[in-house]
Amino acid sequence: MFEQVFFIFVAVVTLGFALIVVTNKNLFHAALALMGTFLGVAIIYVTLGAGFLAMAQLLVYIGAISILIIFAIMMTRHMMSAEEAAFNSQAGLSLFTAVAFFVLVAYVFISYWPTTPADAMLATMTPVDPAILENSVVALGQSFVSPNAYVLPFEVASVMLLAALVGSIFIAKPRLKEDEA
Amino acid sequence: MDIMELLRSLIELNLGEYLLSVGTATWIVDLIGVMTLATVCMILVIFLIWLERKVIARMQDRIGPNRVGGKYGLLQPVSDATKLLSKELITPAGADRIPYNLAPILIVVASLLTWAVIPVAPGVVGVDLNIGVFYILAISSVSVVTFLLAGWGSNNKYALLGAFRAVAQMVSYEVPMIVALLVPILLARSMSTVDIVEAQGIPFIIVVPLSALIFFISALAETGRTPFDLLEADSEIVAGFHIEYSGMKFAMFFLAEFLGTLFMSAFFVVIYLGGYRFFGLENLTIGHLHIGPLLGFIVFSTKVFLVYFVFIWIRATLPRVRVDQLLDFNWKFLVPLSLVLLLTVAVMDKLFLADANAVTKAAVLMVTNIVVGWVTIEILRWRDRDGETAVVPDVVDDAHEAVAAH
Amino acid sequence: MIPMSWYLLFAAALFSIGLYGVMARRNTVAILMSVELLLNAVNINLVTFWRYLTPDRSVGMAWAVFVLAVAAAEAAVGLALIISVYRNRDSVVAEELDVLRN
Amino acid sequence: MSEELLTTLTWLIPVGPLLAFFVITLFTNRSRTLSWMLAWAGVFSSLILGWTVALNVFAEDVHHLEEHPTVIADSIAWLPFGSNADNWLRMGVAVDPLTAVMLIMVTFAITMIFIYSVGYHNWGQPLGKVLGVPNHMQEEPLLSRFFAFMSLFAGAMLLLVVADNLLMLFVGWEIMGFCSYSLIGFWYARDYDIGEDDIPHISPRKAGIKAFMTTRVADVIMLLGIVFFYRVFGTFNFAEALSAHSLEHAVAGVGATALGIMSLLLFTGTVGKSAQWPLHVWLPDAMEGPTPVSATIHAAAMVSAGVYMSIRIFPLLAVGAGPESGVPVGWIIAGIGAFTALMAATIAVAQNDVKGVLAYSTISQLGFMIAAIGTGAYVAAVFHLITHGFFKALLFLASGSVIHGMEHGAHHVHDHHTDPQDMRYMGGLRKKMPITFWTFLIGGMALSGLPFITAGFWSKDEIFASAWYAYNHEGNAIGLMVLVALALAAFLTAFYTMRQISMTFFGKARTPLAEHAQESSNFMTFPLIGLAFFAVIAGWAGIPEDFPILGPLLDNNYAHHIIGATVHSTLHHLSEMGLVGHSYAIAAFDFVWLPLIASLTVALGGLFFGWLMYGRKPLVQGQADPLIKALGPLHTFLNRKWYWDELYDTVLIQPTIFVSETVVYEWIDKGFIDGIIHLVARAFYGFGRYVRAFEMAVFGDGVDWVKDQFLAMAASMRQLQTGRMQEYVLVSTLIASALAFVVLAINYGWFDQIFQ
Amino acid sequence: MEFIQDNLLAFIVFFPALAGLIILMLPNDATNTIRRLTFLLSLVPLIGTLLLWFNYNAEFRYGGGFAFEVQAEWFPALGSSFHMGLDGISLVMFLLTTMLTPLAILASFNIKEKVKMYMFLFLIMEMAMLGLFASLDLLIFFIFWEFGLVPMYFLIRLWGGADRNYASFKFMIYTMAGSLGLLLSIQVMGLATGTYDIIELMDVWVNLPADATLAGTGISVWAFKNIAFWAFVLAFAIKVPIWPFHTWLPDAHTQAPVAGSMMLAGVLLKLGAYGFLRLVIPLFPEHANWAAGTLATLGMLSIVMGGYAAFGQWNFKRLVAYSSINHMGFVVLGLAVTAYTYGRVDTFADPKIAGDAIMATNGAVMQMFNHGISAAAMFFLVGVLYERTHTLELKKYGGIWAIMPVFGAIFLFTSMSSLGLPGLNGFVGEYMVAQGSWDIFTIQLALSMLGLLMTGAYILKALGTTLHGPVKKEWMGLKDMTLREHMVIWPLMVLMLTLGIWPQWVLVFINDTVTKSIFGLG
Repeated sequence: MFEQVFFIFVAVVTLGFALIVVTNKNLFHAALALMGTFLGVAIIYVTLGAGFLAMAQLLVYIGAISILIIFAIMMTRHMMSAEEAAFNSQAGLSLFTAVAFFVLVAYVFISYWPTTPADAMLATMTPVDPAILENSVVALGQSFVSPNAYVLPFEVASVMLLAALVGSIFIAKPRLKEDEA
Repeated sequence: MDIMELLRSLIELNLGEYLLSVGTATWIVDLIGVMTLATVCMILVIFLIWLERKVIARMQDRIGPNRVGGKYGLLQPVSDATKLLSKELITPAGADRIPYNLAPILIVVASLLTWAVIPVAPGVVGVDLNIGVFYILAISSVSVVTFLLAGWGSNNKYALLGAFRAVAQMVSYEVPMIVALLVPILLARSMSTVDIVEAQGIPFIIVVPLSALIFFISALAETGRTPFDLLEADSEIVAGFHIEYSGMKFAMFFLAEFLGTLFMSAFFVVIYLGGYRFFGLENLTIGHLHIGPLLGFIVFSTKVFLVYFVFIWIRATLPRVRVDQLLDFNWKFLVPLSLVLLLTVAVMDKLFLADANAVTKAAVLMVTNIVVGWVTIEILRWRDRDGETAVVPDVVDDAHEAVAAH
Repeated sequence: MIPMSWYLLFAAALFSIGLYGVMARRNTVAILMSVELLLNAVNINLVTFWRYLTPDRSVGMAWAVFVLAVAAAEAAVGLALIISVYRNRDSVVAEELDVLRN
Repeated sequence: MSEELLTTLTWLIPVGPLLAFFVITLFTNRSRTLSWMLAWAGVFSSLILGWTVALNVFAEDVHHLEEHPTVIADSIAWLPFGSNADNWLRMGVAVDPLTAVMLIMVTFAITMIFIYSVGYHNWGQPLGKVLGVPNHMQEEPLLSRFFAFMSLFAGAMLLLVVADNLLMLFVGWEIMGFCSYSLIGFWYARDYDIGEDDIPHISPRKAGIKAFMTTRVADVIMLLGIVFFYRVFGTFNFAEALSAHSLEHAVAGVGATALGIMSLLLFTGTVGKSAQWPLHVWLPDAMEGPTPVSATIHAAAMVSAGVYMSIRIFPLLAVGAGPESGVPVGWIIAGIGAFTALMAATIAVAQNDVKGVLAYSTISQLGFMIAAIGTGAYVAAVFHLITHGFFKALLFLASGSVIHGMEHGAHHVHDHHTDPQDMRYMGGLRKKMPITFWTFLIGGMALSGLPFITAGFWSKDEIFASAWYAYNHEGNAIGLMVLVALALAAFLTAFYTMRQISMTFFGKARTPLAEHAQESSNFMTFPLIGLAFFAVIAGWAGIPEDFPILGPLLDNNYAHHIIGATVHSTLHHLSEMGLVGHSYAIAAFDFVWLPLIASLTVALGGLFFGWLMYGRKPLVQGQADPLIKALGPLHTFLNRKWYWDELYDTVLIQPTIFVSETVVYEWIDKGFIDGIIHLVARAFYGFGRYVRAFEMAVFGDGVDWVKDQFLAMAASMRQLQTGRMQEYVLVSTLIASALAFVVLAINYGWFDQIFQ
Repeated sequence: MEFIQDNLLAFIVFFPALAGLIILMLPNDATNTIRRLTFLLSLVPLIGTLLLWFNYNAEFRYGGGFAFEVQAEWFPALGSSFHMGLDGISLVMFLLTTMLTPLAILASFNIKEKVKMYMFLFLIMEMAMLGLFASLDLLIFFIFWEFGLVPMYFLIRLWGGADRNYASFKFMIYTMAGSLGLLLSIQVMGLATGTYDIIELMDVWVNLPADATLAGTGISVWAFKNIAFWAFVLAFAIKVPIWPFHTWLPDAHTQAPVAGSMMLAGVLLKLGAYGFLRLVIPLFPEHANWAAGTLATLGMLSIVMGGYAAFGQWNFKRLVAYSSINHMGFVVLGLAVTAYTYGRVDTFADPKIAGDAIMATNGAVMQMFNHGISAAAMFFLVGVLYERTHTLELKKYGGIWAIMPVFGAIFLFTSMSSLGLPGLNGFVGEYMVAQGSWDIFTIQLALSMLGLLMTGAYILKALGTTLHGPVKKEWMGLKDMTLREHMVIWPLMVLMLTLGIWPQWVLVFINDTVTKSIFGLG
């Protein structure tokens, strides 16, 4: 009982934050709301027993990405003055699309998996002994470095991060105008 | 309710079990624990302020606070606190209220949350997460955001600049810190703080001194203390991001800073100085009385205060660095060095020391560390000597003279 | 115990919101934020499926982590792009950035 | 001493000098002093080791030794070959009596030469400035290099001596060839401006090349012999291959004639190394090297190596020359030897270069040995080899000392045009350089075979005796031929020796150089004395038992017993099988007067005539050589060395150059082969031009038309692109959702519900 | 870990290409970085090869067959798979290649223009050569074979001497012409047998009934075998090069940059001989037996003509180039013996023939290795001299020894190894070939001794004209060898000496493979 209530509470708050993100005119507040969303998602992870991911979520999203975004916002500050509209011309159609999309997906989910807590366990969840969940982090780590699991994607991801680092520095570097050069 | 039991539980630092045994709900016990931890930390800070002022005064050949509360001025911080409490809370015009008011709360919360995984004595730890270190890092990264909130919220260019500086500095110095932390984690084969402490038959500062050094430096920067206190460089950006704060809000920032420093020293102790361990003192038993935990706690606190003293010492010794020096030092020196160190230790540990006994392992690793550090210094010297471009022909010519002289 | 579909619905909702943001916001930074929402939604799905369907294989977790990495890279590059666009064209409005038209 | 220890010592014999070579080259080449000290250390070590091993071999009682010769042998698998490691090629060392004798001589002579070299190169004088030319009276700047090469030389020689197999012997053989090349050309920058009446010289570097190439001619042929050897015997080891059994087996296998051919192939190596006609031409020019080098090459080491090899494979030669064989090996060997001995002696008579005379006398003496081998008197050959090694080394060193003195004189009077080696400019050095004189005298007497005291007499007498025996008992005509030729040669030898001594030492000084010559340093004189000692007593080891008076005195012909021990039994078996002529198998024979008388007469007669012509009234300044009018045009012929060099130059060298530069390169490669290729290339070019024209014509415009069509299509497509990213997202999402809806509808059968 | 171990061979083969890509990413003007990095990267295959060398364990050494096999799906439709593996011979060749490449790169530090391109080409070339030595599949073999030409062509074309265009073009066309026939016959063989795997071909192709007609084509197997044999022989003979097809070599060498010559003489020539040993003889045994005499005669001609031509040269590099022809002649002679005896050692009356065959084949491979070392060293030293004097005219030199003593000594040593002085590496191979071919090709051997004589002649000519003689004014004050040059030459010299004194450490590998795999003896 407590679990469900807690979940619903967190979910609602998170979605609320998300709505603020997409609707709020003040981008900075939107960014704050975004952080809230991230936090909520992290909590969701915790409820899912993925503590490691939750922490990673905090570290990466709140610690890095949000800050980046806030930086960007501050650097493009005057774009959020009052007369700027929040939405573009196709907002309405977009809303319809988004809702339609949600309805479709929701329909599929609901029709595939039971929604009532009672028989949820029996229907969907594959039984698992707590030990596996205990050292899921260890398993994850090993799967990252074992040749017959994800060592290649892992390396590729790191290379991609490096590329992103270099690339973003290169892109964001101020060019000299001709007259300055 | 047996009074002896209570005393014993107090001495053995397992009040929780006692309360449970006398039948109190779990969540109340937890609540009590949390309250105790938080309160102790906050109270401690008040004393820390006094300590710091005193020590620095001595180092600068002054007397320091000596009026309020006896000849040692013990109550000086208390009076300061009361002063701060009694001040008006100003909110500047045009401030963005939400972040402005959110920041001080968040920062204190963040710096208190980190204490949850610090084992202060055997068996006495808030919660023993299997990803403790990771948890700490995550939380401290949250605290970074609060600076931005404060800087942005208080609608002041100095504040904003200070926030930028702070964020830049912290985000940069997180990298070498994390990489340096990976070394003890790798050696302890676990991210749980308790396991790390248990793994330190030989304190890691002896096994991997270089990693400890890197961690310590980045810790200085993380907590924004001298020589890295650019985020509140009064002479450049008057007091940095919390310029617009007054009264208790300011006090909270202040508190957070000292909490952070204290926490960093505690963290350092846990990771590198073997936490509460001191030659088996931590599980000493006299008769039926298991006083190990108490001694462990004392050991732990002593170590923490030693480290904290070093913090103060450095603050009293070193001047402040320039911002470009700060970032250069991080990205061009600390990060590569820490990466190389991690690689070296990993390779040594995996390939050569797979089945060596602890002492050999420690010795080899220590030597490796020293060698790596020395090589780095040499390389720096070399680059320093003949600039960015050390060209082969010169070298070859020098040697050629030696070879071809006939 | 929480049914799996709740998580999925939550993820779907988050995704749709993000989708809406991507399609409707004018400010590119906002669009970027919405994209982050999308990625989060995806991650939730991954973790959910991992937890409920294949808890003994770390496949979901692993891919969630990869998504994290991708998100970081995407944020860095995207924001760098925004900054440089802002420098050159003095605007971060998505509609005005149509150099590729025709 | 224990077997293992001796084996180890044997391995170590060549190591010392080789080690010295590497150390000098790599490390100490900056410090000349250190270098020669290292070199000394090397040779001294091998001297001690060598004598230890040798004396241990002799330790037995000689008669017992003759039955069972002591043999120290050890070997290791060297060259992988085939699946089982047993029949890999093996490298090893072996010391039998013959080797032991060689060791005694070689190590001693080389050591003496090393000692001598330090003085010869004026160690301790001010350092010379110019590299690659002799600096008179100044320390040789390249002393380190000199000693490095000398050490390598010594090491190679010792390797050759202790080798237990043909291949290893060949290794040492070739390395020595290389060293002689480098050492003869040691003064690589030296050039001469030859006056008309001077002795004609070629420059040292040319001489070195000449030496190397001439010997290489022989070596490549010898290589064939080696290959053949292994193919036939299946091993390189002398002891195994040349045992009576295996030889019999080989004869059964490939036939004696093949063995004869093989022995001739191998013998060619000897011809080259020991400078026998027709490959003798390199040796006189080798005089261009520093005198210690001449001594090493011509006395102690290299030329002896040739003879040594022939004696090593003597059983093979014997079989090749035996009755079974279809090849007159005996005649060829003996003929070459005898002819060379005679020819060289005649040439030596007319030489003016003090070292030139010795060079030709060397050739002739080697001819003696070869001839002895040809007659089957291998004991005599070895005996002469040893004694000759001692006294010829002595003579060379002494002549070097003379030249040194002359150079000193030249330095003193600042006359650098007169050739200090020309005997015509010497004279009266007896007073100036007493030690050199006496030692030279001893050497000369030994060379000319002064009866009864000098070593040369006994060894030559041995040769005569065996030659006579071969003729007398076997009716082997070779013996007679050899005897006559060698007797003549011996006479000439005595004569020109006397001539040389007189021209050099007697009478008055004929030039200021000789006037101011002076005795050389102790570094140089001590080796002279040491060698002189052996030049006398070495011969006493070979006095026949039944020689009147002296024989009983020593009562043992050690030479026969010891040297003969090596292969005697083998030959005995072979001769019993009838594979080998009887004379080859005889080690010792009775004493006969005739050869003794012969040798007495030729020796004394030669000396007497020489004294008559030169010693009685020595030449005075400006006086021409009396021989010139005595011989007339013949003298020029001899003086120009029978014009061999000119002959070879026109017949061999020039044609080779022409063939390589013009025929092979210009005509065949550039002209013929490349010509064809260029022809083909041109043809293809021509063809290509037509193809190109065709292409231009056909594919000119068609391609363009297609391209234009595509451009037009693309232009109309462009309108779809508004460039607004969000629109794309919207549209794509809408379409996606619509599709998803349709799919769902079909899945859940809504359409059926609607349209029924 | 097994992953790496199993694919170590492929890794070594393709690492140079990877390194080349890394190099390509560097900025153009960071020449020093490029040079050093290339050098360091090129050390990696060497280390890998040493790993292979020490792991080439007893099982393979004494059992014959191929070690470190790598096989992967590549072109299943054609029956061609990515199949690689090493036996003793290719292992030795591997060592040679991976060892020479770093030295050559080190030797070309003085290249000034287009450094990046140069280094890239070098690495690519290394990959091609390694791949060729390792490949056990005809298609792969051919691909690497063609691939090796391109970098060499550009090396000569872009960094070459005066008339490099002529030389490079000649080199390219000559070799291409050779490999055309090779390609055709490879294709037909594949069609006929349905596989390209060399090991299978050695069984299937050889045992194809002679009178049958070839699948797809109308011609009979026997006729086609004749054609294919000659195509193969032509291709490899040009590469070796065997006498009448050798004229590209002197031009290419004379024009190529120093390091280019090093690799060309050191490794590229070996490809041809290796091809003979790996393909021609095993795939066409009876043809080989039949044509052995011709091969031997051509080898003899290479030796003699090469020797004479070398002696006739007045251009230093040309002289050394011809010396390569002369030395490779011995390889050909040895291979001729192999060809003569292959597959029928036990049919001879004389049991010693087997010994000859092993000896000669060992000798041929050994000679390949030795010539690789000493020729590379010779070319490098010529380059050293040229870098200082900017002339190759032998007549212009003289008295260099007095000016560059260290160089003089090293040059003397190296030329002695090239001359085949016993105690140095050159002799071992030549002796073994001679030993092996004496009984079978007596006449050719006897005549080739003339070439051996000329070897001495031209080496001494080179030595005498450069080092010796009075010092010339214009060469006063030439710098002696620099540290870098020492770093290049010393490993080679050490190898020369060790191989000369103790050839076992290389020869055991060769000998086992030759004995077991090629001749199938005990």
